[in-house]
Amino acid sequence: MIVNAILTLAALGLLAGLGLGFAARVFAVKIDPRVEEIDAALPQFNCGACGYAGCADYAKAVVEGKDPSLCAPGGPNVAARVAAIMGEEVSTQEKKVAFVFCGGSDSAARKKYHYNGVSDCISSDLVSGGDKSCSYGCLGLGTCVHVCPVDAIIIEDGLARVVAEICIGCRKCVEACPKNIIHMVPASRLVHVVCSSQDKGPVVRKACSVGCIGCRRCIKAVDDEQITMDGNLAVVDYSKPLLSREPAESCPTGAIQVIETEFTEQLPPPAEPAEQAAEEAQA
Amino acid sequence: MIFQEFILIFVSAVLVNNFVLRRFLGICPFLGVSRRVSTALGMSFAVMFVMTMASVVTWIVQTVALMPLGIGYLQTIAFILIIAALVQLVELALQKLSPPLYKALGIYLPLITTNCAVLGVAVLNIQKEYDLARTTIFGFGASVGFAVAILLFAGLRERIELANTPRALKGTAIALVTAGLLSLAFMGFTGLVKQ
Amino acid sequence: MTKPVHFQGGVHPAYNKQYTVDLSIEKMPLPKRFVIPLSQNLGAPAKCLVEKGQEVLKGQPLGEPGGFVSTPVHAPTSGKIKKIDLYPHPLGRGMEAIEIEPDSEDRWVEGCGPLRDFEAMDPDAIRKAIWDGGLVGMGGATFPTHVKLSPPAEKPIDTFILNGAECEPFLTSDHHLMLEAADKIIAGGKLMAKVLGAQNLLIGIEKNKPNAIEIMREAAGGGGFEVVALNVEYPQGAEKQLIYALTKRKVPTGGLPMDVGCVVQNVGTAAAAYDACAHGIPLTERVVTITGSGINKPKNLLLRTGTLLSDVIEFCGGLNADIAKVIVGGPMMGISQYSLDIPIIKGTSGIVFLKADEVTLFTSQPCIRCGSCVKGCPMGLLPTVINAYSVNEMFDVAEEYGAMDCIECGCCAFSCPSHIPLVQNVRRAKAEIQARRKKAS
Amino acid sequence: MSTEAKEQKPAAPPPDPTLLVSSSPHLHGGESITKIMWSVVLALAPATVLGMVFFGIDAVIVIAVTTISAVAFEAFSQWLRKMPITIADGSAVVTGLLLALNMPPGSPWWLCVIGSFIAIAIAKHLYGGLGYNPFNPALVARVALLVSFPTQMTSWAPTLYMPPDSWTGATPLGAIKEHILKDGTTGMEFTWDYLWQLLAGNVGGSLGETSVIALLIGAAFLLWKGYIWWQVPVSFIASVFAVTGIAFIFNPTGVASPVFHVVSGGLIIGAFYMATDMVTSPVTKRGMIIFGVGCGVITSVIRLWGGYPEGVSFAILIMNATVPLLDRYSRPEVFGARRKLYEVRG
Repeated sequence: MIVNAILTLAALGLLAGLGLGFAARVFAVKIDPRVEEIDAALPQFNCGACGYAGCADYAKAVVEGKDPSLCAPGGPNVAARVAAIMGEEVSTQEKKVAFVFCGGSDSAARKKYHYNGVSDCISSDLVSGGDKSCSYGCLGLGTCVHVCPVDAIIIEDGLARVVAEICIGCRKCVEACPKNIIHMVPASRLVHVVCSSQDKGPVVRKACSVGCIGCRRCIKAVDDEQITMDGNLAVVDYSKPLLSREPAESCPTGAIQVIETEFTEQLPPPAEPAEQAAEEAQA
Repeated sequence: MIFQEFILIFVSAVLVNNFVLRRFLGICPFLGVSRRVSTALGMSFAVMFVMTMASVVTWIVQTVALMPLGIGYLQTIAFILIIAALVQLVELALQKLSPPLYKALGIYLPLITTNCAVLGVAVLNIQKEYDLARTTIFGFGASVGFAVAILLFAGLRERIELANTPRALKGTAIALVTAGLLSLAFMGFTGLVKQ
Repeated sequence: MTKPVHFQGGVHPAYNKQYTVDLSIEKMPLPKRFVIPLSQNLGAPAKCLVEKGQEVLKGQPLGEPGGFVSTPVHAPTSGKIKKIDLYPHPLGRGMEAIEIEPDSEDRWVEGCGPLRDFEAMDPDAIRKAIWDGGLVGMGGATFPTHVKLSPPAEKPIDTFILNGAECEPFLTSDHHLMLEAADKIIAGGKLMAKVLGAQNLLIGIEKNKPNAIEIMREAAGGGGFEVVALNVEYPQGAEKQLIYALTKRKVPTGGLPMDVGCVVQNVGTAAAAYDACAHGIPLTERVVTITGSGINKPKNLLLRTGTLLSDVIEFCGGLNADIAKVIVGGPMMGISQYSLDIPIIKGTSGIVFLKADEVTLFTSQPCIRCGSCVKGCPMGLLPTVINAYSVNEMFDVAEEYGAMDCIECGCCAFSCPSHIPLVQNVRRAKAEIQARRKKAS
Repeated sequence: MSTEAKEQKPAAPPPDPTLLVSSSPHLHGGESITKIMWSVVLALAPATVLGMVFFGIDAVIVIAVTTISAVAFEAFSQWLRKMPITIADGSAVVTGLLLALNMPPGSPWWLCVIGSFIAIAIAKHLYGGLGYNPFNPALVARVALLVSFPTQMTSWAPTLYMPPDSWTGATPLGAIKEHILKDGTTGMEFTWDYLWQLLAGNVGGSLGETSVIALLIGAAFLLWKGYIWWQVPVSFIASVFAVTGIAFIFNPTGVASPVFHVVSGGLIIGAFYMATDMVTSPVTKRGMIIFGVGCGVITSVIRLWGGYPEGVSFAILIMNATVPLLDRYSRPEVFGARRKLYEVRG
């Protein structure tokens, strides 16, 4: 009885095994085990920042010889681990975060018309370039908020703001923004020109109270060309260190701002407003 | 009249006693791979193959080996073994022939092994004392029933995905509600085939 | 005798032509300044030929074509260039334009005016005269005319259609042009047909303009053009629908009318072609319907390109206090404006002023899948489905459902009981798909 | 930020924009959800009134309780989800009214409230409210009640105008089913009088499914307004007629005549008011015809061979589930489509 049972099952198992063994030959597919290892090392946000359709896809690409340090959310740690699996060395880069180069909140910039339609920046931009009077300004309808995989962007007073501490640097918002005013900046940078307008000074003034009017005062306030002019717009050169509140204090419209982050203590404390006003009055 | 009985067995397996919607077997792949109609279609074919083949092979093993040898108590083990082997076969074939489908089905492909619908068909065949022809038709009908259910469901889910569902219910939660309503609708076929 | 056929879909908006249908074309006195945008055609903008302070004569080129799919722009009057800068443009974005201060003498540049022997011109000469005249499609699309008149050799053209359908509500500019310049239109049409070598000449006019049909029939005489009375249905004047209604040929998706041996030109373009060939007069003037309840004195005006809308409004008795929307073009496909400082350009067929109580807001209530948009779509698309996938940013699926075939006629949003801005969402999908294609190639 | 500069030039208050800008088209045909929904209510009015006339105060209570509770649940659900409350658009009224017309006259009030809850809260608002529900809410409620409370949902009452001795306690379809179970024949003889009773609605059954004439008057109104299209009702009724007709030819004693099948039960209200529900029916014309045929075939199958005497509700629910697939595979041909229908051009 028992023998029968054992024999039957053994025979069945043998048959199945033989069949499968044969099938495995017919349908053989080669897979590199490293793909799964790398996939396991990646953070699984599937954000696409690396340019591939998700972590698994990127893992495959790395095995095929692509750069192992493309994972933005993972940062240097993940890059190092991935490189280790591939047996490579990798250089570490500073983390970059997205930043909105516009200060034109609803209270600072006016609207040029009543917009009626889809509540989405890209769609709104298709209708006469959006309702902000400044044609370079943030439309504040939150397309970036929508694409952000980690909810790092908030809309305040009609203006998008990236919370640097949460941002994983996936660049999705940079690509989504129809106004192209979101760019990547090194996470430790604090002083930014919050304007992207290439319009001339008077046009900017009319449109927005915190726009860069191209007065060049900030350039005079720094010593090493850390701020340069790009047409009518002052731009911070992020390749040079800038550890001073001077440019922000010198800006007449407030288009240069110091953004308080975890790195704030790198800067000297802000001057007392009263003192500042007195100084300016003297000058 | 035998032809009529075949039709009844088939209709019963597809509609009246639909394996998913009335017997609630095979819910795992039903929920797992019904996000897209295309993957649901692939799953349907995989399940159709496994179910029909499993019905036939298990029936043969049961009649040829287990019954004569008096080891019917090994039914479950033997059947699982056969189903597992068949699933492995499908998996190997898919990986070679249709990598995208293989990827889309993911973990649910090997899980057909534990798809209780497959084992359910095999066991029901024996319980109902069907002969080989009836077994084949019943197995095939059950798998068609599965395919109908999962395809309808996948279509519904594609639509629900675009809906303004409350956040708490998004995904599987609302899918389960939908499955319940679909099952409710299928209750209309009750009594269609008297068994 | 050509019998027009029905195209699928379509809607019947209230035509509202009563404001201007009985008013003949008026001229407007010379305004104090002109702003001539360099971009007045689909395709590349013109390249500026003049500089600040320069004196120009009427008809003198201010910009040369920036490529083959581009047209020159000309001075609408004689005067001095005051400034070259960014100015508001009907398309909604600031564009480079030339401001002219007229010297009120209206002196013509040499070579414009005297009648030439246009009947002896050969096709190349006609094509050149049309290009030099800066002609674009005057129905609103502003596609350069000479490009349409240069089909590749492997696509022979047998049918030339003049579009006098004017299916857009409110507008009567083409209607009145046909009433008052029928001979010019026929002559211009024959010139263009000659370039194409087309034998089958048709003019499509909607049945609601019986006087225009009659006058055009008279002008066409025995030979040449056949005037066909079209069903009154929007979008009867859309190129693909017009071709289908007249010839039963379907322009393939993603294709052009020349793929089915047809070329369509607006009647206004035909009149301009006559001027350009017979008199060497470039396109600097066109008939514009100023209409709607939001303007005090609606008119059909002969306006020079570059005339500012604010001047036109003044001439037409000013705006109603209740004004809510200013639309350049027809109300179904036109562009609503936020600035009244925009200039009239070559493609401006009308300006519609709507009062607040005539405007229906898009409120984007949920789609109830009523199917009105499907019924209304003249292209046989499922606007609601494309809309849903566009809103959910699944653009590849939207493309599968034919988003790129949308002609943006607005029938779907017009008939939507949920007031969903369907066209805007489809446009979004189209923009996104185009961007992806560009990226892929 | 320079405070001094700020004082110098205070942010000017933004001047009010005057013009409205939106995407084209700038005209609208004037249809609205509110108009459509209240038109449906209006179209149902004759049947509702006739139901009240035939079944008296019981009917009034059922209709009032169901409709009011449906509206209340709609408001409550929208309030819970912090959505704008849109009970004025009439969609909840339509659902409530349709459910009421699908209830037996004399249903207890609590049954009506449960039904409204299932229809509005579960079948509609779990999916996100109007426009998103894949199944017809009123039918989900009716079927759920039928399955859960079979006794209450099948205790029919006679109309006030029936001769007292003729009441058998069953709907015409139910009576036939019972008779067939007993001896295999329908036990029905055709008389013009009986047909007239069926058309007028002087028979047992749900409140609204009884009077064919009243329902058709409303349906004609909706067809004329363009709120329902002929495709679904015509294909639905025609396929019921065809299937039952064929069965009748083969077995004239055991199957009721196709005419009887068309005018009895919930077919008319189902075909014109429930299957045509915009949200849960296909958007394409071809899809609508397939949808209607499917409904008709399933209805006939259940009526002829199934356990339930009536299959309209089940049939429509099952076909509701096929709508996404129907929409997908019955797309109209794109104008000028090349041989490959949706060619992806690179």
